[in-house]
Amino acid sequence: MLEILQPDGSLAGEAPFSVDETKRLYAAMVSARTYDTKGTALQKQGRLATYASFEGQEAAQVGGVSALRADDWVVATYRDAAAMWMQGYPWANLFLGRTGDERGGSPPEGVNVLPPSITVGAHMIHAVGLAWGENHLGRDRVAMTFFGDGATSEGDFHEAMNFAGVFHTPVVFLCQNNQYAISTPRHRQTASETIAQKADAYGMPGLQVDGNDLFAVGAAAAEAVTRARAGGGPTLIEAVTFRVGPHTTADDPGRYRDESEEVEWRQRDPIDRVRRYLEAAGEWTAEWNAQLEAAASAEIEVAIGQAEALEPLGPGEIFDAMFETKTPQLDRQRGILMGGPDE
Amino acid sequence: MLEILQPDGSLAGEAPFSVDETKRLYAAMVSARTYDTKGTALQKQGRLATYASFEGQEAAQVGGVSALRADDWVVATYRDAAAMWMQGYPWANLFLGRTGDERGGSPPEGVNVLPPSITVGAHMIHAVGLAWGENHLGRDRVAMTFFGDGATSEGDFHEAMNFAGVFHTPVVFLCQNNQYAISTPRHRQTASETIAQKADAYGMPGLQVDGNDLFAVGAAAAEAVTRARAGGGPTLIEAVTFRVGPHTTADDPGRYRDESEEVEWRQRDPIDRVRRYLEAAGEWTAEWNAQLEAAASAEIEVAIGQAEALEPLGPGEIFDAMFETKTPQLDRQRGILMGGPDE
Amino acid sequence: MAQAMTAALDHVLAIDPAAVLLGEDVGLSGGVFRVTDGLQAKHGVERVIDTPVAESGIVGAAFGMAVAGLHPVAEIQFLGFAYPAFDQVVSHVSRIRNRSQHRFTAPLVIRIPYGAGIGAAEHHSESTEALFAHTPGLKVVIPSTPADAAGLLITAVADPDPVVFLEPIRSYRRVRGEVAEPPTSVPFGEAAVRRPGTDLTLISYGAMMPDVLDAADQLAAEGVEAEVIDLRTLVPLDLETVLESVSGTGRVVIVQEGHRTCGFAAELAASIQEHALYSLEAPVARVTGWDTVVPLRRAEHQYVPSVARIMAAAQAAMAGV
Amino acid sequence: MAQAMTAALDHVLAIDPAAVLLGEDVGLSGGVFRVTDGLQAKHGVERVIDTPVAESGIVGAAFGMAVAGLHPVAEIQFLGFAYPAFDQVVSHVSRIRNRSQHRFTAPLVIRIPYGAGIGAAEHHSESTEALFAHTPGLKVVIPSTPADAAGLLITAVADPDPVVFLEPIRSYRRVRGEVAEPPTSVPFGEAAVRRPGTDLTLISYGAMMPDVLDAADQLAAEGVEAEVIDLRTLVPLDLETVLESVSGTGRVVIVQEGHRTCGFAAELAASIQEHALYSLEAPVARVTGWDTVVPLRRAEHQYVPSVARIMAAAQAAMAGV
Ligand SMILES: Cc1ncc(C[n+]2csc(CCOP(=O)(O)OP(=O)(O)O)c2C)c(N)n1
Ligand SMILES: Cc1ncc(C[n+]2csc(CCOP(=O)(O)OP(=O)(O)O)c2C)c(N)n1
Ligand SMILES: [Mg+2]
Ligand SMILES: [Mg+2]
Repeated sequence: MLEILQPDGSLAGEAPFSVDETKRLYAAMVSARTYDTKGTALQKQGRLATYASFEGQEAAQVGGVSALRADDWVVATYRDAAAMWMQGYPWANLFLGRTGDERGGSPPEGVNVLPPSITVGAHMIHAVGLAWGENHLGRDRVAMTFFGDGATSEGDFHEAMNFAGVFHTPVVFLCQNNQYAISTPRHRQTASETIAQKADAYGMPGLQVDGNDLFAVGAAAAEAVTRARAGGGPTLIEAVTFRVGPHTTADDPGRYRDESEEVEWRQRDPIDRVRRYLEAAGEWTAEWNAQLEAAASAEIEVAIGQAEALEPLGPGEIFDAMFETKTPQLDRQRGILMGGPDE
Repeated sequence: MLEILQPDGSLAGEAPFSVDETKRLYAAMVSARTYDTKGTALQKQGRLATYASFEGQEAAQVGGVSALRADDWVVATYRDAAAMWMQGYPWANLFLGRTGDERGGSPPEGVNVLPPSITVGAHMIHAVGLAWGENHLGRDRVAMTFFGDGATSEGDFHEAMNFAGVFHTPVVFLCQNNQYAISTPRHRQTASETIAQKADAYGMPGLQVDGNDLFAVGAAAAEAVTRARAGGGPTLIEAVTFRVGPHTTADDPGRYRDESEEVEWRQRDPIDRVRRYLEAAGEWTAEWNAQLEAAASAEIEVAIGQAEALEPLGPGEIFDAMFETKTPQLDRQRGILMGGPDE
Repeated sequence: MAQAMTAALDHVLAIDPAAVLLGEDVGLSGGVFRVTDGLQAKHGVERVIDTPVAESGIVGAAFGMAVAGLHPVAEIQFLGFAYPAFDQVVSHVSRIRNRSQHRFTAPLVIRIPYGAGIGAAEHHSESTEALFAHTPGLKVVIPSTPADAAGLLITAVADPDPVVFLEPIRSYRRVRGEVAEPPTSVPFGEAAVRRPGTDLTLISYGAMMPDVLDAADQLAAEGVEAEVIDLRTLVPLDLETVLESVSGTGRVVIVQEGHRTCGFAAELAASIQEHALYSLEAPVARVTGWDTVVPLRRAEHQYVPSVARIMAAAQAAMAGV
Repeated sequence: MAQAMTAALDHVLAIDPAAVLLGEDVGLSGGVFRVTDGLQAKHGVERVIDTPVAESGIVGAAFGMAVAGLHPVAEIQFLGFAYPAFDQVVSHVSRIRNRSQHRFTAPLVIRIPYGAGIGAAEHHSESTEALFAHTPGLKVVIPSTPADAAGLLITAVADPDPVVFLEPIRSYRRVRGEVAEPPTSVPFGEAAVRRPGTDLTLISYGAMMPDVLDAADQLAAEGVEAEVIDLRTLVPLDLETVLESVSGTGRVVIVQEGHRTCGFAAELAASIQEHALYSLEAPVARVTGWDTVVPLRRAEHQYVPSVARIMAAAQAAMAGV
C-alpha cells in the first residue's frame, strides 16, 4: 500500500505537491468538509431528500481529481460530491440534485462531469466510452471514474475493466474502498485480498494506496493520468479509506458496526494529516484555517441559496427533456396533466 | 500450464488414471467424437437446426467430468454435449434439443445436469446456487460449470466467481479456452495474460492446464472437486484448447482465421494423444478402436432414432409447461390456438 | 404493511425449512425498509443471507438454490435496481420449467419494493410491473393491504413457480390493518372487490389503492357509486371479476402508476373491450403515470396519478366521453 | 433487407465521421446476419469495432461514446441477448437527457435482430419490443421493407436521441425490394398505409407485415377490403393515421408477434377504443404471440400468428364479434 503522508504529518516518501499546491488542495478539502457537514444538517431540517456523507474520503476525491486537466471527464457516484466539485460541478447543482430536482444534473457547458450515478456499478463503463470517444475524436482527454468497494461486485465493473483493458482506453478507475457497502463489510464483498489486485485480471496496473493520504492518492492518480494520456492505457487505484458517517441520512450504522471503528478511523482523518504537515512546515495557522472555513461556508451558503431559490419544475415541465422534441404521445399526456380531458 | 500427457503420448508427470480408467475415458472420447461428427452431418441434411461442434475439446469435457460423482451437478453450454453426456444426459436428449424440441431439455430423473445454456455467461451463477443449495440441504454434492473464453467477458461470470469466493461454495469453474468466441480471438477478449489468473480476483485458486491433455484436465478437476467436496471452496480451471470446427454449422471460420491454425491444432488432437499413450502401453489395437467406434455409432444411431421418432409437441402443448398449472389466460390462449374464436 | 411482511417471512422461515432469504443488507441491518428486521438474529446467517452488491448474482444464485430444492426469497432493494438482474429473470428464472418440460423448476420469490411517493432519489420510484407481466412464466403479485401482503407472500413462497412480488413503498408505513397470527394465505388469481358499486368500475392494485378508494368515496358524495376492484395478482389475472363488474356498470376507469404505453392498464383496457365492448357506455379510461422518467421529489406529484385525475376520468366516463 | 441495411450503414459511415459501429463479431466476420459485411475492411477497425462478449459493456461504452460526441451504432446479436444490457438501456441510455435536462445526450442506435420463424435455437426468436416501448426516453423503430430499413436507419443515426432499432430476422433474406442509392431517409412517426381499404383496418409492423398483406389479399378475394397500416415506429406512434382509418372502417385487427399480455397490440387497442369507441362496429381484435416462451423449431408455428389466425380474427371482426 502506497503511503506518503503519515497520520502524524510526517513524510514517508516524496511529496507530489509543492507547498502552494498542498495548500490549495487543503483548502479544497476544507470546502468539501464544509459542504458535507451542511448537507447532513440540511437533510435533518428536511430541506434535502437523503444525503450521503463522504466524511473521511476527502483526500481520495480531492487527491484523485488533482491529477486531472480541466477538460477531463469525471464519472462518479452519489458520494463523490468533492470529486465532482473539484472538476467544476457547482455546489449549487449538487445541492439542487439533493433537493430532488433534475436540474441538479445539468452542470454548466464545459464542465465534463456526468450527473452522479445512483445505480451502483453501471457508470464505470460510461467513463470507458467517454475516454474512447474522446480518443476517437482526436482529443487527449482522460476519464476518471469513482466508485466504491461494493460496486466492484457488480457485473458492470467487470465489463468496464475488461473493455478498458482490451481497448486500452485512457481511463482511471478510482475505487474508494471505504470498508462498507451500506451494511456489508469489505471482507464479505469479495474474497479477493485487495481490490487493487483485481486489475491483474484485465491486464492493467493496479495500485493500492492509503486513501486518507492526500499525497499517496495524488501521486498515484498523477501517474495513472499521465500514463493514460500518453496512450499507456487504464489503471485501477484502490484508495483504502473509511466512511465515517452513515451510508446516507436514512441509515443507522449502529445496526452493523461497532462505533470503535469510526473512532479509530477518525484518528486517521485526511484533513488533519495535511494540517499537521503544513503546520510543521510553518504554513498553517488557525487564522488561515478559520478564513478558509469562513470562505467555504459563505460560498456554500450562496450555493444553497441558489438551489433553494429555484422554483420547482413547473406544471408539465416534466415532459420537456424526454427527447429533443416531444412525441405526440408526450404532448397528449402533457395536455391531460394540464387539465385537458383524459384522452 | 499443467501438462502431463505429451502430444507424442509420453508422460511428463504422473498419470492420474489407471490403464482401465484411461481406456474407459478414451472410449468416452471416441463416443463423443462420433456424436459430434454425426451432429454436423445431420445438420447438413437439415435434420437438426444449427449444430455446435466441440471437436478437439473432448479431453477438456471428459477429463473434467471424470472427477465428478454421479449425483454431482453439471451446468454447461451448447458446446458441452460430451460433458453433459458423461454425467448422464442421454444422447437422445441432446439430439432432440438440436432438432428444436423442448423435451431435449428434460433428462431422466436423477441426472443432475441442466439443459444446455444458450445465453453466454448467465449459467455459471446457477452452478453456484445449486452447489450452495445442496450444501444447505446437507448434501455434499459439487457443481461443475463449463463455459468458454468468451463467457469470461460477461458480467455474470464475475458475479458468479465473486459469489463462489465469498460464500465458499463447492463449485468448479471449468473454462474451455478454445481461442475463439465466434470470430473474436482470445487476445481480443481480455487483456489478461491468462484466464486462470482471473481466479485471484476472487480469492480462489486458478489453474491453467493443457486442455487437450486428458490427464492434465483430469488431475486438475480431481483436485478441485476433492477440495470443493471437503469444504475448501471453489476453483477456476482454464483448459487451453481449440475449437477445430466452425462456431456452429452457420459459421464460416475462413472469414476470421487462417486455416493453418486448425491444421496446427489438429496435431494436438486430444484423442490421438491418449491413443498413442495406450498404444505404447500395448493397450490399444485398431480392432479395439474399431469396436469402440462401431458401438458408439450404433448407440448414437439409436439415440437419433429415438429423437426423430418423437412426434413434435402437439397442438396446444406449447402452453403446458409454462407453470405447474395453466393460468386462465393461458387456457384462453390455448383455446384460440385450438380454433376457438379469437376471444 | 412492512410489519405484516416481516411476520409473514418469520412464519415462512419457521414452517418451511427450505426457505431462505437473501439480498443486499437483508441480514444484519434488516433491509432498507426493515422488512427482514430481526430475522437473521432469529433464524441464523445460513437462512438470512447478506450478499455482495450484485443483483444478477442474487437472482441467479437464488435460481440455482431453487432448482436444488430450496425456496429462496430474494430481495432487490428497489425496482430500479432489478434491471441488472433482468436477464436472469427473463431468460432463466421464468423459463426453466418450460425449457426442461417440468423436469426442473424454480420455486423462488423475488421481493421488490416499487413505486413513488416518498421523494426518494433517482431510480427509487419505478413502477414497471408491466415488464414482468409481459414476461411469460412469471407470476406477478402486488398487494395493497397488510393482510394481503402477508397472505400473498405465504402463497408465493409455497408456489411451485417463480413469483415477482412487488411491494408498494409508500404503503409500507402508511397502510395499516389487521393481520391474523400466523397470517392466513391469500390465493393467487382472485381479485378483491374493495367496495361494491353499480355505476362505475374502478380497477387498480398496489400503491394506488388508497387513492382509488379515496376517489370512490368522493364520487359517492357526488352520487356515483363506484365498484372498486383490487387485482392483487396481475398474473394470473382475475378477468372474470372485472368483466362481471363491467357488465353491470358499463363504465371503467383503470388506475396505474406505471408508464402509460404498454402498461398493465393497456392490457386490461384491451381485454375489457374485447370481451365487453357492447356493454361499454364510455371508453375504458386509463389514469396512469406518464411516459417520462419518474420525476424527482420536487415534481413527483406531477407524475403519480392523483385523486383529482382519477375523479376527472371517472366523471368523463360517467358523461360517456 | 439485410443488403439494404449494409448499404445504409456504409452510407452513414461515409457521410458522418462521428458514426462508429460496435458489437460482437460485427467486424472481421461481418455480423451473424452479415449486415455489417465488408464495412470494417472499408472503414477501418477504429470505426467498425469487434467487442468482447458483453452486452452491457457494448451498450454502456456506446453510451459514453455518444455523450462524448460520437454517433455509435451498437449491435446486439439477438433480442434474447439484449437483456444483460437492459439496465444500461433503461437506467442510463434512455435517461441522460432528462436527468441532465438536455445538458448531456446519447444519440446512439442499438440495432437488434428480433423475431421467430427461422427455426433458431432458444433465445433467438424473441419479439419483446413492448419492453422498449414501455421505457420512456427511447425511440423504437421496426422496419418491414428494405427501403424503410435503410431509410429509418439513416434517420436513426441522425436522431438526437437513443433509438432501439429492431430488425426482423425472417425478413433479412426473404423480403426484397428497391432501395435508392444512397438510401432516402424515412421520417419517424409516420405510419405507412400499405394497402387502402374501407372495410377493415389491419395494423401491424416488422416481421408480420408479409403475412398481414397476404391475409389482406385473401380477404379481398372474399370481398373484404382491408386497409393495411405498417406502423414503422412504435415510439413515436402515428396514432393519427390509425384513427383516421378506423373512423372509416370501424373494424380493427392488430397483429403482433410478441407476447400478448402488455404487448404493443394492447396499447393500440386501448388507445383506439379510447379515441374511437363510438365508431367501433366490433371489438378491436388482437392476433398475437402467446404468453409462452417462443417454442423451438418443431413447434414454432404454433406461436407465430399465422395467416389463418389473422383471417379468422378479420372474419370475426366483420361479423362484429
Ligand atoms: C444497482 C444498484 N443496486 C443497489 C443499490 C442500492 N445501494 C445504494 S449504495 C449501495 C452500496 C454501495 O456500496 P459502495 O459501492 O461500497 O459505495 P459506498 O456507498 O460505500 O460509497 C447500495 C447497495 C443501487 N443504488 N444500485
Ligand atoms: C448473452 C449472449 N450473448 C451473445 C450470444 C451469441 N453467442 C453465442 S456463442 C458466442 C461466443 C461464445 O464464445 P465462448 O464463450 O468462447 O464459447 P465457445 O462458443 O467458444 O465455446 C456468442 C457471442 C449468446 N448466445 N448469449
Ligand atoms: Mg463502500
Ligand atoms: Mg471460445
